[in-house]
Amino acid sequence: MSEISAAHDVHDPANQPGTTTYLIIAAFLLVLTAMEVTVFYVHALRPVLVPVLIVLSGAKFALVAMFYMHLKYDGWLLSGVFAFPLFIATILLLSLIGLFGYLAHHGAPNPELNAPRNASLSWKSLASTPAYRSASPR
Amino acid sequence: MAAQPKPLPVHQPSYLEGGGVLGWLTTIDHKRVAVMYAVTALVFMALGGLEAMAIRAQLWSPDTHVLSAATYNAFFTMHGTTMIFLVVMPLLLGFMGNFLIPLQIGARDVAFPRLNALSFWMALIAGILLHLGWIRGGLPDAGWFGYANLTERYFSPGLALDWWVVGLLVSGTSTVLTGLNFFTTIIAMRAPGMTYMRMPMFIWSLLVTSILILIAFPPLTIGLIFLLFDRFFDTHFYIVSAGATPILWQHLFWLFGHPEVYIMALPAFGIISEVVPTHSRKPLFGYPMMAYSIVLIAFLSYGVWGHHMFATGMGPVADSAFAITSMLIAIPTGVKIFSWIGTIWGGSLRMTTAFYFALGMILEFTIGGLSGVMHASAPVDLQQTDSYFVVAHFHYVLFGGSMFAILSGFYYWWPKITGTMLSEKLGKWQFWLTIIGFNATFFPMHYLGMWGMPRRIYTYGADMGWTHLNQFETVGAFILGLGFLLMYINIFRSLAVGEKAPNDPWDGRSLEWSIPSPPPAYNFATIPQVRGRDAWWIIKYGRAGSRGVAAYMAAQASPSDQSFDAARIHMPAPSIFPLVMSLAIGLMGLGLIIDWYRIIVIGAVATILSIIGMSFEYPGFGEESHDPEHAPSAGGIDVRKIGVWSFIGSECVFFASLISTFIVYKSRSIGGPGPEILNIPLTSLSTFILLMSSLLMVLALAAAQRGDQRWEKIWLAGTISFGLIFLGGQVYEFTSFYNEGMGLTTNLFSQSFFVLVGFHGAHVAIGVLWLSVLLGAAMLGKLGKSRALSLELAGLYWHFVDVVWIVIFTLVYLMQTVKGA
Amino acid sequence: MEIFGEHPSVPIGVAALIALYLGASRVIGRKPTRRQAMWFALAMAAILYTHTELDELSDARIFAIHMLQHLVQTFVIPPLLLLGTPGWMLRPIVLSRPLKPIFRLLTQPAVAFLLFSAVFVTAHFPAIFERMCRDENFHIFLHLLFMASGVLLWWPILSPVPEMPRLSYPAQILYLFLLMIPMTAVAAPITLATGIIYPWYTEGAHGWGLLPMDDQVLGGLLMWIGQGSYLMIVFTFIFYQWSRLDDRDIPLMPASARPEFRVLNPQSRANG
Amino acid sequence: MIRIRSAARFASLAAIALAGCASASDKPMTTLSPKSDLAQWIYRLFIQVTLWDALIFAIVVVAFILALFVFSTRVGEAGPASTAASDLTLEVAWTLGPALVLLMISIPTVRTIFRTQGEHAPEGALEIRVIAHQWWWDFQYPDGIKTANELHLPSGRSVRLHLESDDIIHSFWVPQLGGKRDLVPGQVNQITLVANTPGMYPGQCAEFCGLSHANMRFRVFVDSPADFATWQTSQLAGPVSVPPDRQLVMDGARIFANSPCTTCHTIQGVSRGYIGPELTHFGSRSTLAAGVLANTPDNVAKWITDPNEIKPGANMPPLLLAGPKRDALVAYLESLK
Repeated sequence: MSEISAAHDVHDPANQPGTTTYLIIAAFLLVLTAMEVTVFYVHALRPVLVPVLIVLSGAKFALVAMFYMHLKYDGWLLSGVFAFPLFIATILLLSLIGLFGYLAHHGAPNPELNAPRNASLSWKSLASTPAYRSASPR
Repeated sequence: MAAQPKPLPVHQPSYLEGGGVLGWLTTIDHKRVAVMYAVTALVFMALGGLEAMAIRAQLWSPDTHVLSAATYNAFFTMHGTTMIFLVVMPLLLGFMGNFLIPLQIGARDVAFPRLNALSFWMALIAGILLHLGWIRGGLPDAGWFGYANLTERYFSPGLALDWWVVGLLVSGTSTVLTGLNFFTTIIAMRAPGMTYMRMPMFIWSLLVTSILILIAFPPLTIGLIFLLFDRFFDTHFYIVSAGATPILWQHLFWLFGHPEVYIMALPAFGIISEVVPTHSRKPLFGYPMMAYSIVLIAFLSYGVWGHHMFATGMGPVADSAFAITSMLIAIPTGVKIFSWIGTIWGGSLRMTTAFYFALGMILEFTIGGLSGVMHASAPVDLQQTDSYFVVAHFHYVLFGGSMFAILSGFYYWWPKITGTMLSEKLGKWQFWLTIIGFNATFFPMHYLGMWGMPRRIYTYGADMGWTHLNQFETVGAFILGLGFLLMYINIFRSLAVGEKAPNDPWDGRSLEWSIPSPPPAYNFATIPQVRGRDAWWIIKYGRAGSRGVAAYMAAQASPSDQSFDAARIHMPAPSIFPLVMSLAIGLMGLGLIIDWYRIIVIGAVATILSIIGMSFEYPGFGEESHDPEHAPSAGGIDVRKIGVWSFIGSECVFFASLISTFIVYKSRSIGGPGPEILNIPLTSLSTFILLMSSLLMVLALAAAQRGDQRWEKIWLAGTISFGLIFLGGQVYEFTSFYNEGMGLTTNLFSQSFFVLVGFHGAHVAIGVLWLSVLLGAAMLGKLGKSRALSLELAGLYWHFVDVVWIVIFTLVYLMQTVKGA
Repeated sequence: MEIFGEHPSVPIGVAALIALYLGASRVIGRKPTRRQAMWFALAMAAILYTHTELDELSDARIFAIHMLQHLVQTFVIPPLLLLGTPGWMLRPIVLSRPLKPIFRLLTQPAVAFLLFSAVFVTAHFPAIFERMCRDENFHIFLHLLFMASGVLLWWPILSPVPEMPRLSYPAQILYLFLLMIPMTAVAAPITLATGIIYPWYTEGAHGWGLLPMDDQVLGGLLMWIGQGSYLMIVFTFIFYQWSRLDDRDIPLMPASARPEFRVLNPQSRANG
Repeated sequence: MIRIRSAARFASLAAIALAGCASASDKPMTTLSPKSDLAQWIYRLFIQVTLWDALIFAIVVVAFILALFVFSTRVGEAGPASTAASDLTLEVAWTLGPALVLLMISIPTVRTIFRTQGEHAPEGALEIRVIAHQWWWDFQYPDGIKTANELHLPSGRSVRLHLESDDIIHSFWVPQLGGKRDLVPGQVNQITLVANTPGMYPGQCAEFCGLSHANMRFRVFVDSPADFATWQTSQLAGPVSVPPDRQLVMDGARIFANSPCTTCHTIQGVSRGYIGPELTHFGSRSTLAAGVLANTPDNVAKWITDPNEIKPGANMPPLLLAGPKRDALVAYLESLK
């Protein structure tokens, strides 16, 4: 590419971390994993299980992505290529959990109105009805 | 103003010449691939159009019997599926995108030409699979969005939906590959000087569209995979009695479906943004805002999928949120329409057919956009959704918007593509027939919708007062059909007796008009230098510092010229493997559907063999060069790295869909074993193993970059064996679950667990295979320092799989006690 | 005066800031430009307003207003401060020997981003938020923390000191874009929660006659859609700047490099 | 030429619009003639949005026509009058303008959303279960009344419909009484409304639900409170006993009792099938086969002879009965008032 776009980001392989960095990161990863498992087994920590696990695994995630996947050294373009989908993925996860959470609370059958449902089994028993099968377009 | 310069004589072979049939079957030239996309799409368009006309004939009056109920249902399903997946997208992306991206950004080809050919052949195979129902099992008949649980085997027995599921999976994969290819190409292969803010608007739209594709298709893939599992392997992802809910499909589908609308609309906006300035002899008005609005539309399109589901009872909060985000999209869309009008304003207009269609698009799309605002208002939408009002709305968007833009672009670029001119007279006839037929067909549908006519009904009551407008529409549809007939006639006329097209018939503004029509196989003799927006216009008419058309033409001159040395241009060699591989994939799908397992095996073997074959076709192992002088890269980053990263980005959404499903379904699971069955000590060990394999991977890479081949091999072997240990652990885990009574189909927990963790395991397995090939290459001494990049790419994938496991280990294993939704 | 009613610390703090600003200008002997002065005045006004009028409403248990307050503290005041403070005023401090490495580290985009996210996410955890509602001093401390981490957050976008530079325009967009992740992570659970998260809002009279549950949803939506729309407007500005920078006519190659690149018609008007 | 065309389009548009408003009576499923509070709210919102839309469309069309025919030349006549590539004021204006319009739309939208989706049933509401099947409707009242494909509502009283599905997703839509709501298996959705004008309002399933989606219709009768009470009493009364003097009906009753019909259909005191619609008061209904046919003896005969002819894919098998026996069965069914 020309000087113009090359000036944006200079990718220099020599800029990449060395073996020492990799080993340090690995040590961090192991410690973090050990902490995660510990948190899981320590009963007293149950109430804060979710935030602690999210922080710990988020840290692991970031370490691997930044150092092992070289995002820290490769400039913003690749970070963007990774981060945008990651953002959408997070939104998707949160929204789906939220939306189905609402369903679980509000969409469930109302027990007060739960008169014996006369046809609750019908479609199962119908499975063997020849009329049904032939009714479906081939 | 300078007079339009005379095109210099050029005697270069056109890309259309030479090679024979085999040349076309094995081509990886983006222009030939584009032409093949166009031919396929035009055939499918005729088919989809005839289906639409049959539908309109059936709706002529309340008791018409042109089609049976079953055929009617199949026809509207196939009409939708065909027009979206086999016509509009292939025409916008496969045809126009493929043809024009390299030409407009000044490149010789797309970033991954073989992948491009593979995309096309897979798209073709998908189209064929979708239509095999004609021969056996019946056409798909559950609507183009195939709402669960109607699509379950119980409610839709037979093969019809099997064709649909497999066809869409293949088609989706092909589209994702296209998106990845376009994204990388636009990011990395622009001519020197073409900064982002100098790209033609069509390129902007395709850049954003390819991002949309990469992120939007995974949820559809996941939804289809669940459906496939339900239909073939007796799981219950959408079966209510197991605690599942069919609403999951709707979320996954519309998470794809709404961005999909913009995948079909944004390139259309791009085309109009090319046609209008050229025909007004003015720069595009408000370029930055036009580019920005594309970005904004794409971004917002991920937050609006719920407006397709207002009737499903998501609750007032979600309804309001989706309503507001949906309305927000109208703002950038409005900016586009006003900017086009601003471009025309004060212009010097050339009234060609292409411009006619562009003008038609602006008006018709405005109508579609405004009725879209009505749907964004959730309560209003409740009266309009699933009625003919919606049919009117999306035809104004997809026909009045996308199709008109396609026709406009078609008339605009045809001379460049074929080197012959289309008849303007026939073109104008086509325009008037189309616009009259279109409005006659679809405008009354607004009224039918308001009068309560639901969609997708093959017959209606005589006492509803719908008859007259339906008859009016049917007449309109046949006028529309006539318009398209004229287009086919025009095409054949042009190819047979059309006059020869000059290089720059419309006094164009972007680089494709600077080269011969049709272009030579290598596009540009020398890669052009770009000095500003509207690169070719500046070359022709100047901007301070421009070098002028004569010098430019000299640089692009014919082979006799001194500066041109054809031997210096290396185009990648043709390959038969994309075709073979697509056939093999099609064979696997076919075998699955017609229950003939031998074919699956043959297909699988052929697929693997063609992957291996393809990788050995590269000039050097893992390398693909276009032009030694112009190594494609962006800011020093190799195209392949960008390709792998964009694939990883797409995979993020893939796994997020799986994980969301797992979390949602974990708490809805009925009976059977639950999360407490998970074995934390074992998986902690697995996590340890996988993390360490990542360490070994980076060590191998570091060794390769140092040129230390010995340690490179050792670390690589270590990585592979750790990967194998991890897989072994997973096999052990799965087996012990099975022995404890938790099979794939036991309950919602088990099936979403097995599918999620199983897909991760499959990724690990693919990684192990990939690394093994690299290890083999290293053993042969072919993976030296200069090819460390091959190792880096595999490493990126490997680390990504590791990162996914970090998330799975936390969310699935360690948060087992936490209740999800 | 009502302004001095509950929190005398706020007007005192604002007055001190203004004195500092004027004093620094006098000591250094340069005057901020009129535009900078205006931004700074706006920042001071915003601080005053959020901590008097809005504070009262938020003390009246209106959750939505409380969230609005947080948004102003993190998204409005810090950018105004950065715009209003000239580089020469900050340089003696941030480039002074002992402080320079610290500031350099803190204004690294990744560090600033993570620090801010950590502060913002942590502050909205029920336990901490509850304490904030009940303990006035802690409340003030957190608000100061919001503004301080907010300044760090916006530094890579609006840095007045070239030695600790701004990000490139596309990177700025990406940076702010990523900001939506922690913001959503806070706003989404609040909006979508099926019960009251912060008990303080159910104890005692609730302002404006809102139901606590509706208030919570409103606050969550305000945060979710509000910050989203705000950031989108910011994106617009950045994008516009980028587009102007990116299409400047820059000479590509020296004319001597390749003879055919000779400038043929230097008089011709820019037309693109 | 385009100018003429747009003028023509507006004329035809206006004509169609007039036609649409003029004839609510011969368009029984129109959404433009709301007959409940719910439909009224939606209608008002719709009109609001439509007017804003019309305003914007008018602006676009005027600008378009001006740009095309007044403020531009044709190529060859002269060069472009301007080569302006941007105008910040204009661009801000056409961003903020629509934004304001959308704000105007979004406020009533959100208000209507919350107003129409109350979490609890209003005081004294009549709560009715609506269960959708492929392809018919089952309505169950709290006092034990069960009907199929014909829903009776009292006017002026709050009604809350609890929507369920027995097989796949359907959608409940009575255009004059309000918007759609899906019936999703495994989930219960609600519609709350007060119907205010007695009359008959046709409805139809609006979500594609398989082969006979088009034939899944129903009718809602909004009765005055007195009429509703009468209807309630007659439905609660149990089946009309067969008059001994009508031999044909007696024969029909015997044929029914011995036929396979009983495995699927309930007639109180006779059979207890549960797969098909309840037939206890079949004769009192105005339609059969989910609103597809008028309830006349001829149509009933046609229906039981070959249901699949009328409703493709229907679960009901054809009944192979000779003429006189069939007539007797029809007479019996029609007698079940």
